[in-house]
Amino acid sequence: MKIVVQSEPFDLGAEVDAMRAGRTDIGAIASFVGLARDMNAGSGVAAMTLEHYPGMTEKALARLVDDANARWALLDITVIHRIGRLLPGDPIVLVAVASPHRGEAFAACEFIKDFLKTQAPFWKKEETPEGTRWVEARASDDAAAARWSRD
Amino acid sequence: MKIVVQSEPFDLGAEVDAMRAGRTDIGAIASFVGLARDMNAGSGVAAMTLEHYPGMTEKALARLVDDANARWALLDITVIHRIGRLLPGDPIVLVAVASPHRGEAFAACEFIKDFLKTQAPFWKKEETPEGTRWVEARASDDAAAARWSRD
Amino acid sequence: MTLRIIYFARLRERFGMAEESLDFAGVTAADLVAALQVRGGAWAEELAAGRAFRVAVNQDIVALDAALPDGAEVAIFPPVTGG
Amino acid sequence: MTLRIIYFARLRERFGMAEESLDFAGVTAADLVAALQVRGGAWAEELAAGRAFRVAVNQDIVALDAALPDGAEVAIFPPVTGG
Repeated sequence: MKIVVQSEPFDLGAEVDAMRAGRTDIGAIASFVGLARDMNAGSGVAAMTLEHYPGMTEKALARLVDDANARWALLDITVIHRIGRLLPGDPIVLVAVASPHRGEAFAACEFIKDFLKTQAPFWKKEETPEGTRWVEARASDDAAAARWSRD
Repeated sequence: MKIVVQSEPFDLGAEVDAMRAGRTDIGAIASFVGLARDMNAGSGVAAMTLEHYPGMTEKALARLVDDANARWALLDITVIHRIGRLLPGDPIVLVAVASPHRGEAFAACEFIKDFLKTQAPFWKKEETPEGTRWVEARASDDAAAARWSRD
Repeated sequence: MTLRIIYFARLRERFGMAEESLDFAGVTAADLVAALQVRGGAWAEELAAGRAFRVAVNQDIVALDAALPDGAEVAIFPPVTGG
Repeated sequence: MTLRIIYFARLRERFGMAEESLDFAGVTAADLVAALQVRGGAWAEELAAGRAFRVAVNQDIVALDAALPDGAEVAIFPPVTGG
């Protein structure tokens, strides 16, 4: 398991290669890269700055990874989230999950991504032609996370 | 869109970097790598050989990609499937989907992966201590594909 | 009509051939399967009712009641197992 | 009791401070929020009933009826928007 918050870019290929190095028990690695877009809520975005809550961020991500491990038979998980100022096209977040089977890898990757959006203390501020603005949380993100609840 | 059947290894990082090069409209890239395992159906697997139906394979994959594009707002798709003899730990298949939004990228990636398992004419033959054997199709693969049907 | 018939994977191995050219007097894919079953042995076994195999005509999977056009490339193979 | 209170993102900017140390006579997170609202201005606005904000105690998000332990690190912030 690897959980990192960093300002530097990450390398998807290197991270996935590290997960599978020397192993022959992995059947599937599902991964997700979120990128900064040039457009949000109808405005051009020239840049964004990601703020976080040091300490709690790592704790929240570790809990998410634990939850995923408790729900599915997984072999490895990597989560990397960037902070600081990012330009459109820059990668923001990487989630990669290795499992013996593809179904579990996919489900766990999407689970982590969905809860990261609603549980991990990161906030985005965008620079637009109308000035800077804090991104508002979206109800659709809560809905995406809620579909994982077990009744 | 990129669809390739090849015996050579592929490079996940390079493929995903190529998808996002010079673009600022991608919000998410979901990807999937399927790997050869050392174990299947209770037996050790020393190696596997992938056979395919040249011509129909490319056609079936192109149709899958078209279907995904028709269902979701996607920006790019890459599908690479290897053929020939592979060892445990070797990557077999890569599916990567770029979209403005994460939900679409994930859904389309999983859709392509599920139908590839049931629609694309590839067959695996495994080398085990008990001899070589053709892998049998699994009902769970049909079930995974069937969940995408629109009633 | 004349058909080009190709076999893959386990069927290719069991039939001992990768492809053949066949003069065919029937109409549908089911007629072709019946004509091949008559050969007996592996043909009768692998193409028996209830066995899982697929038929593609000109590289599209078809149902057994599909009509075969003259000159068609007909492929017969086990359920696929790639990915 | 004494609390260390930290603010993030829009709340940090609107309150004009990243953190403060506070002597607090109440019991729950709701009591703390009420005590901050009394300051008026941005405090009253941002922490009004119906506004979306989160409270974390010692780095775990809690409900407003959670009791605050002495010496706690209490964070107040907008709904998160990372990922």
